[in-house]
Amino acid sequence: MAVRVQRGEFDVGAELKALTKGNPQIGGLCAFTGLVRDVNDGASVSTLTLEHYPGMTEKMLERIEAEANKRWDLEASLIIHRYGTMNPEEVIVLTAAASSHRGDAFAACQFMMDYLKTEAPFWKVEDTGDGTRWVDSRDSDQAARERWKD
Amino acid sequence: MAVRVQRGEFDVGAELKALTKGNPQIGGLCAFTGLVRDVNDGASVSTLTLEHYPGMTEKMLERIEAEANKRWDLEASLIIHRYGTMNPEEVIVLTAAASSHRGDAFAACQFMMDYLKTEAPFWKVEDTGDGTRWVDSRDSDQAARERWKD
Amino acid sequence: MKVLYFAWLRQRIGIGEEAVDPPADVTTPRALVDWLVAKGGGYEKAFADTSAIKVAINQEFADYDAPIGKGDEVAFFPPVTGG
Amino acid sequence: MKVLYFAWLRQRIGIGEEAVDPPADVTTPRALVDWLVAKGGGYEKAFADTSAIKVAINQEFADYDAPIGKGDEVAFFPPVTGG
Repeated sequence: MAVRVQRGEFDVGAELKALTKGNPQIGGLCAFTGLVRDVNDGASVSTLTLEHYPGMTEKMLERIEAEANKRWDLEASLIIHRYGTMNPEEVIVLTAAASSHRGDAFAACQFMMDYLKTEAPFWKVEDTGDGTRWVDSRDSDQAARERWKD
Repeated sequence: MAVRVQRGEFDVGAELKALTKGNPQIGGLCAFTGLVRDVNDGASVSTLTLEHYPGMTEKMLERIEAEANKRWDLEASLIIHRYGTMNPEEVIVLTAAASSHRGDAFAACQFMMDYLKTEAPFWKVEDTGDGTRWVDSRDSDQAARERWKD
Repeated sequence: MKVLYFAWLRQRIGIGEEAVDPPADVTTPRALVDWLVAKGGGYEKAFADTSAIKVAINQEFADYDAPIGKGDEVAFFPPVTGG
Repeated sequence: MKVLYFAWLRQRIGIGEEAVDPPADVTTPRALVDWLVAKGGGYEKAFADTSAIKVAINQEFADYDAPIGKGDEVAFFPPVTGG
């Protein structure tokens, strides 16, 4: 289990390799990466900046990862989330879950993303051609989180 | 869209990077890798060998990938499946799906794995301490595939 | 009491963080908002619609009627949009 | 007609592929299996329980009563276990 909040870019392939290395119990690894798009809600985006709440961010991400490990039988898990200013195609976030069987890996990885989207204190501001605008939260993200409620 | 069936190892990170590169419409990438475990059904596994049906394998994988692209709005997809003899911790298979939003990426990636598990003509034989044994198919894999039926 | 503002709240108020010393009857985030808004300016504009603003007390999501006191860290921010 | 065997079928029969020329009344995989089993040996052992054996005709999954002919490629194998 590991959570990292950082400004700099990271190497997704190297992170995934390190996550599974030395654990031959792992049969499946599910990894999700979120990337900066150059168009959002119809406007072109030149850069995206993520603001966050230092302290609370780490606490919430650790709690989300711990909850995923409680709900599913995981061999390894990882959340890395960046803040600061990024260009289109850059990686914003990585969630990864490894398990002996694939069902747990898929569910845990998606669970972590869905929770992170509604509970980790990050806020996106887009620089479009016409200045900056704060990204609105989506009802679909709230709905995605709700389906994991027991 | 791309499907590859090969004997040699491949670099998961490099494959994922190449898959999203140059497409700033991609907001999310879901990737699953299946790895060789050193224990299966209680027996230790020293090597795993995958036999396949050349020709039919490629055809089935291409069909599964095409069906995923029909069902979900994907920007990119990839299936790589190895055959031959592998050691624990080696990557057997990679399925990846990229989309503007994460829901499609997760669903398509899992769909491709679930279909591949029941429809791509590969067979695993394990070398345990006591000789070789063919891996039995799992009812759980059949069930995982069934839930995608419309 | 330490108060934090994020995203467009921070922009409207003009600061991200401040130490405040409200009167003794400010015992909830709701009362804190009312006290801040009474100062006018950016606060009034920022807190015009609190239904769109989340509260955290000591880095935990909380309700507007939860208890707060002198040593607490209270944060106001719009719904999160990371990931 | 080209016939292929995979996994433990291949091992029990002892070959992975063969060209066969069955009589004209062998028009389905079921009849092909019966004709092969009549040869005895590995075939009999391999096809002891066809409920556990899948058929593909020209690289498509098929039923045991699907039509087959001279130019076809017929494959027999256990349920797949890749991934």
